[in-house]
Amino acid sequence: MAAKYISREKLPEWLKALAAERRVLVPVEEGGSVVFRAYDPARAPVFGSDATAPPKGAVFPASQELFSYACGKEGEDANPTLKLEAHTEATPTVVFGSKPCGARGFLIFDRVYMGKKYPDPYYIAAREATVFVTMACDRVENTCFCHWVGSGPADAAGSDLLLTPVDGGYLVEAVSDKGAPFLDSPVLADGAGKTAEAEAVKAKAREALGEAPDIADAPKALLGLFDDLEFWRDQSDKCVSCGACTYLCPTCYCFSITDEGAGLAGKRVRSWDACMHFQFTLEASGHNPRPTKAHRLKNRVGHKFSYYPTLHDGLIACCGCGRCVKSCPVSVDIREIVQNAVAKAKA
Amino acid sequence: MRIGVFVCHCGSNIEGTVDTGIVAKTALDFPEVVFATDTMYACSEPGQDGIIQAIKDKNLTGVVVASCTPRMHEPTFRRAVERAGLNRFMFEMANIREHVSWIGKDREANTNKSVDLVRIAVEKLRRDAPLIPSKFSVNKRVMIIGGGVAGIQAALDCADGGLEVVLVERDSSIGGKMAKLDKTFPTVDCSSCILGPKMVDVAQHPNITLHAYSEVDAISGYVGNFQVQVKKKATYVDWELCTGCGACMEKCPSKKNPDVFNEKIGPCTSINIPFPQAIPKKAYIDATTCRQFVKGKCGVCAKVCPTGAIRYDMTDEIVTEDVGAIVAATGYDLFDISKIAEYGGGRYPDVITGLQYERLLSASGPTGGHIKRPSDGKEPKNIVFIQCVGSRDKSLDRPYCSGFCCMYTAKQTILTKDHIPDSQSYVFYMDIRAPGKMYDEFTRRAMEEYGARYIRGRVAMVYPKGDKLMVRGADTLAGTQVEIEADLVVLAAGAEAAKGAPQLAEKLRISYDKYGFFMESHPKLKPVETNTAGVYLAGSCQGPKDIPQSVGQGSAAAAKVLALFSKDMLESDPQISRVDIKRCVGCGKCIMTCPFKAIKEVEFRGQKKAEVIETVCQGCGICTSTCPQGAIQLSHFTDNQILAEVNALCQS
Amino acid sequence: MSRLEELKTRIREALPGLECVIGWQQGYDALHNTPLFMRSDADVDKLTWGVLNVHNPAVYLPTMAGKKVGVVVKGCDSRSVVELLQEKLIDRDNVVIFAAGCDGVVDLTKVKAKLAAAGVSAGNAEKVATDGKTVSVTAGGQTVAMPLAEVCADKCLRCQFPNAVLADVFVGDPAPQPTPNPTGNADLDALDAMSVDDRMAFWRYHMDRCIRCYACRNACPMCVCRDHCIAQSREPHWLSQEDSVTEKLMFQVVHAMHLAGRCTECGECQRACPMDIPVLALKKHLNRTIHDLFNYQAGVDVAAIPPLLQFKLEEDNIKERGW
Amino acid sequence: MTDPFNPYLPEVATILETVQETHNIMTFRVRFDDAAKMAAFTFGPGQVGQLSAPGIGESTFVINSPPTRMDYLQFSVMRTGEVTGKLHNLVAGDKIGVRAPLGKPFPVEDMKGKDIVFVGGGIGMAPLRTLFLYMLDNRADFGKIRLLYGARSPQDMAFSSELPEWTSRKDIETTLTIDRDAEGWEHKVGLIPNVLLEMAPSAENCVAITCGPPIMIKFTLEALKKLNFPDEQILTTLEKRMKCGIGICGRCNIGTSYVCVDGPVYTYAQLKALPNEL
Amino acid sequence: MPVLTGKELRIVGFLCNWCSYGGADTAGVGRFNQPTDLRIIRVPCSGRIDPLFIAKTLIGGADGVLVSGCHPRDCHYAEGNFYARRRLEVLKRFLPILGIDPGRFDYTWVSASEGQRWQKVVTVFTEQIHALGPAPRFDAVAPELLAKIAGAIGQGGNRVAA
Repeated sequence: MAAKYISREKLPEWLKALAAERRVLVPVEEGGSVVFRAYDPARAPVFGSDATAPPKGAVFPASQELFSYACGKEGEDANPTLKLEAHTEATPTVVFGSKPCGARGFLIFDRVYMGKKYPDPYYIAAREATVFVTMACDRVENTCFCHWVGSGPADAAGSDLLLTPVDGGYLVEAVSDKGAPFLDSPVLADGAGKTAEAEAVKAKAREALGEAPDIADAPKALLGLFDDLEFWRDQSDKCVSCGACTYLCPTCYCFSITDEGAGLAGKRVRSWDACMHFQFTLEASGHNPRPTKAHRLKNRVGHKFSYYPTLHDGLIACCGCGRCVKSCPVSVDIREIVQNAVAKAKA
Repeated sequence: MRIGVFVCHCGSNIEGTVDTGIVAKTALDFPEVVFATDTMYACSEPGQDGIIQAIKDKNLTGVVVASCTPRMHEPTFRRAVERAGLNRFMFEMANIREHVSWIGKDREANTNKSVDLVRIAVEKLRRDAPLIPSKFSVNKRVMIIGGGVAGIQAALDCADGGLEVVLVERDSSIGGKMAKLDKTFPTVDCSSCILGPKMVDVAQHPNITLHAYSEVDAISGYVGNFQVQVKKKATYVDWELCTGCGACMEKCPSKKNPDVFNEKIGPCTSINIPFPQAIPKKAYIDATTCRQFVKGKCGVCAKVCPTGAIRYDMTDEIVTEDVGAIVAATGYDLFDISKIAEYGGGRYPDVITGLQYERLLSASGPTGGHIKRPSDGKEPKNIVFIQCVGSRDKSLDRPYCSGFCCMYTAKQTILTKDHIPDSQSYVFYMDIRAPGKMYDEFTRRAMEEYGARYIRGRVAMVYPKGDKLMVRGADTLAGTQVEIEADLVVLAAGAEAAKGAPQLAEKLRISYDKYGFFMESHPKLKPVETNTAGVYLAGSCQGPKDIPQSVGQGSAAAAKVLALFSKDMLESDPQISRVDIKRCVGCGKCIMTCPFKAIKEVEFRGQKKAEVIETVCQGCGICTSTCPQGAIQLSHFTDNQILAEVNALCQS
Repeated sequence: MSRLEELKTRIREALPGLECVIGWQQGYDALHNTPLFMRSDADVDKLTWGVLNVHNPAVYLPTMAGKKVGVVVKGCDSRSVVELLQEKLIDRDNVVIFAAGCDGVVDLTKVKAKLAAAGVSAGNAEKVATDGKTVSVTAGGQTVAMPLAEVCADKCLRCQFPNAVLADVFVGDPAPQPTPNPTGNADLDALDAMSVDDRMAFWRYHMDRCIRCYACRNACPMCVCRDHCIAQSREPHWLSQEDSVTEKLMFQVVHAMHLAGRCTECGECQRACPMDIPVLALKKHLNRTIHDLFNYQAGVDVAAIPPLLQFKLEEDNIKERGW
Repeated sequence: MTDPFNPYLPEVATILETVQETHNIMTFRVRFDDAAKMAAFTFGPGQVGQLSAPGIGESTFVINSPPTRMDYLQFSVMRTGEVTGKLHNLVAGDKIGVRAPLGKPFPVEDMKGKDIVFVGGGIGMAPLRTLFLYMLDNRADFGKIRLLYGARSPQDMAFSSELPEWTSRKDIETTLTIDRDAEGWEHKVGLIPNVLLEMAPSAENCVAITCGPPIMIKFTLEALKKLNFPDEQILTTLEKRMKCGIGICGRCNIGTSYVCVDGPVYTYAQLKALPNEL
Repeated sequence: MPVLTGKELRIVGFLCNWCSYGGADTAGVGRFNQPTDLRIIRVPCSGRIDPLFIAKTLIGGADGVLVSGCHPRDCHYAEGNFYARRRLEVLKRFLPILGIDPGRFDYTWVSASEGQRWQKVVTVFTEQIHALGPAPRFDAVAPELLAKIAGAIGQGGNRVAA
């Protein structure tokens, strides 16, 4: 399908048109951070830099109701009753202006949440109801490493439309069947003339990333270091066991389930959980299979660069966005850990 | 859990302004409530039987009663649910009488509020766990602190009841204030004649250990198992050897020391036995006046002592007594009369306290029972008694009535007339408080038979004129000013809390009022108990009392101790704090803030943890609100329970 | 010898008797330093001292209880160590404090704003140079110079302790006492100036984007019970896992109240927040209250007892209302 | 509800009966309220279920009744934390949520024709019970069946009402043991691994299945090795903190193996191949 | 239906068992009329009252919270109210910075004998809460107010409007 073009000036018009039919989430600045919020013409979206928090919540909310429960009583003896009600329907949504890494994260989700045995109805509904209009990167930052994990500044994987910044506006390409109909919008102009410029922008950004190190051995290397607690101690020394890396990670999909409610009614809630927290694997008996931050960091890095790829055709459970590095209060650098592991295994 | 809710009418006390039927019906919608009913009198026998029956019929595992205050009937209902086979802590109350029906007449609002109170009771009950008291043994020894008449009575009653008694007395002899009195009202019988035999009984009783000239230094432990450190002050006389012969007193060259026993109106020697009937009759040396100590040489007493009992090198000694209960009977002290400058107490030697006057009247006193005024030893003829000196006076922060002054003043006027038939007593008074058996008759006798002139009014000032004291005051009945030329002025100094009482209260962990008198557990129903289990009160330490009242309290306290010790094992209240050892990080903040030292640090698998000493914990919950991670939880008032109550009120 | 070189020397000398010494090294780019755990001489070579040592290394001490460790501190960090000692959360015999005079550290949020204003992305930082007065950041080939006073952390503007309040090894000359700059309190002043309703809107606005990562808590050196925090427990169950502003704000209240009288205002909670939520203002406000009520400041006296763990029979500054 | 299957949504079930097994173990017999679902329900011995009390949350327990007896599903709950504490408060007639079956069952087909040794300790008897009863109900399919069940004391022995039958049946060999002798105890006294060594079952064509507290498992494995059981012929079940039970939420994995879907049944050989994170 | 709409506001009381709960009982025994808004949660001691309960109650939607304990020096547990006094005073001063009117929380001391004082405390506090009206809620801040704050904070990473 032919590429389209939209000028910067026209963009609000397109967004308004999209927002008339669906929830449109765009990156906006809030108190110094950039977060995805429902499009409001009064608030200018921020497309220039990657959002502080990725659009993960659009499909996988920080907390969501799995079902509501209502206890009741019936009959003379007040026999208890229990009613459960689940709603898996999702709001049609457009995530507009995420970087490719933010959209790519869902590829990692898909393998788990759309598995054959236990497909997750909440995720699937939301995933299907969401369209990703992604903004290719025209510049990269020190923390970017998407090229390590098989992605890149113009990676279309996980996206439906891809926008590439060109002079005066954006080239708009459909990169999925779901995205194609959106090109029909009357707001969009023909983009044939901008394709070459867009390709150049993409290439330049890719070039700025430089060469990626070879981490093909990472799965084996990390597994091999499983019992090397000194190695993991050294890697995790400075970690403070918070959840910033996981909650801001577009690929981290772990969650907790809790019942929240008072009295007779309430709901079962699924909420983001972080494998870096001590509480994540803490058992009722007090036993914790991952008692120290070394154990937990090992699992996090291992999961992303070893266990997950082993289970899922080599796909690395990381999109290289660098948020974990950038947002970490103590600058734990996952790239360094993976490289250290590979090097240590070689040695 | 299967919860039953019982909403009490309390006759019309609740039902009058609360629709208990609606409350019960609404309660049926609350979580885990499977049965709810209204009931006429929940606390009555049929009411309790109804609860028990419902527990059995409906298989209830928890009960909420909405009725009066839990401070009234919580124990009643707990016993009832226990009779039905439930743990007695699987019970909660909603106070819909004192807190609802009695404080407003809006039936709709009251009903609605009652529903809310039941709701939070249900939410709390849902998070209750059965609690089982633990048992601990009782050390059946009792310590009585204070050897006045109240303490003596308590000690003798306990000892006669078969208990081992440890009696601790601050002075070198027991007897207290009563030992200083000449006669007692209203019978005018000799004080030492009736007290003396009791003191001798104390000395001879095989069950009583007496620590005289001793003070309580520190107290730890809890009911049934207190450890009390008693400081035996150095007497410099080996009491094992001292026979009380008094040879040392005769020869002691330091003879001009103020005699404390005689209220400082006479001299005494540095080595001293305070009075002939003293128990124990042993000498002690006042090191602040003794020449051996002050000047470093003398040694006369050591030379004359026939048994060689003098020990100048003696030091204070701490002995630890393990006891199961403590009776505080520390008595009172007198108001400092020099604080009222107008009366001249402390300035004019012939202005004295009632107790000093007792010593002048006493045959064993400094004047051998002859009334001689301190200034010149003359026999006074005109004697003015002033009442309420340091009593019933807000300006002095002594608003209370000391109770016994009216009576002893009446007694003193009678005795004065007996001693000096041509004397005249004048009594300035505010009101006459004589509400005891034969008391009012007694004061009447003082006036009518002994001619004491009672003048209702306050004295404005006392000033010297020649060798007389002029007493100027008002006669409010006559509406005139009066001025009386007195030879002696006797001030009815009021009673104050004994010196050091607040400090002792803190050691005992009992409360005291703003004047320093110890607080009883309930002013009417628990007059000799305190809020600290195993600690009892007797006599004037709780508030001014006369002799019969003090003796009565001594016996009452003894009865309480005997009742406590009638069991071999005590049950501790299981509503105490418990540590979740998995969550405790050993920071010790709970240990710092516990007022009872009931939490200790222990080592668990190499880590510091807190541990609650079950029997010491009083269940205040300060630790629970101090612990940042909620690792120490007060049973029955856990965070989750209070949060559930909060949520029930906020979210519903 | 420079402060840094002398520090390195002294640390090398002490290292054999220590499990490790905690300091800083350069992180993933020129603008970001990162905590350093020195276990060998080669590690010591990496040590840095300067405006980019923003982290408070005291946070690691309680987790290393039982081991003898060294820690390099700025003045503000030392207060956390003192507070930890004060609360007996660490053992004096098990910690060796290395310190030097501090000239202030940057607030990276301010640096990023300066760079952004100059049209440069902090994400491309290449080089950082400083002369004690000015910080020059080179990013994307462009160099932006900024006065340290304009980009330093708020706490530095009000710094009372540029030199450690407690140190075993203090190298170099003490740093001069800076003049307090009132702009260091701009956050609190702004809140003070708002109406109560505006403040509610303020917290609603900011807490909305909280992701509940607990970086504020875990970066806090005084939050020693983070693994057992009531925010994540069910017994007791203070907070639900629902993503609501009230739950998220309630956690900030929990954090602040648990720090009342203990917080040394190191600012790590706010610095650690990946969502730039101004959570320090709450603690600053409490510290002001604690100071007004009890004339107390945390982390300056090892022998002091935190004010909420003690009391006076007659409080000097609490005036209760009459009814 | 539009979805045909929602793996998070429990079936509403009613508690038919509770049995207080020991001071801290309670057994629940439950049946789905939806009779059709109950009739259609199938599972293999060793599979687990998530029980939930509304408002409190879920916890994982093995279905310890056998698939051959479908009047009810039985779960035994040891009181350890908040959820289990709350479950212990439930009474007959109360509603609970059940998500089952989850996880993989014992490889029953592979065991047919072989001798079987069960070694259970304490609450660890629950996972064995389902397979044990299944085998009794299909007695002809298996060789010699031996059960060694131990607990700290007679009071700590769950399923006590069934023990007389188990010990008296002639077609099986049941040995009961307690750690320290107690009054009235007529069976063995001694630690499970020691009693197992005494029993000395032959490893030849024999599968050993063990479950119990970690320390017991450790020494039982050692004993089985002494008795020359190959790793492949030793089975055990693992317990991990689980939330979703369907391999997503991320906390029960040991490296690449998710206990909730790949377990809880593992052979000793499989366990040895996993990273060391129990 | 915890409160009567339009008539009552949500006021939660935390009272120590020994003094103030008894004082409230005494007020009841004396038939001292009081407004009906207050719901009392009984705790053993004012020292048991974690200030966070109060914060939780107010953030959770209560319109007012009243705490009462034994008079200083009268604590049944000797020291509980001394700790409480410090913690509650700190909280009282903390609430306004959160956006909660400090008038929505008060603490006082009422002894078991002070029925009349209790009546007065309840009456005055209830009037005070009614004067303040229903409490605004964090999860229902008016969009205009939010927009105003957002505008004041502005863009460019200023964390606080300055």
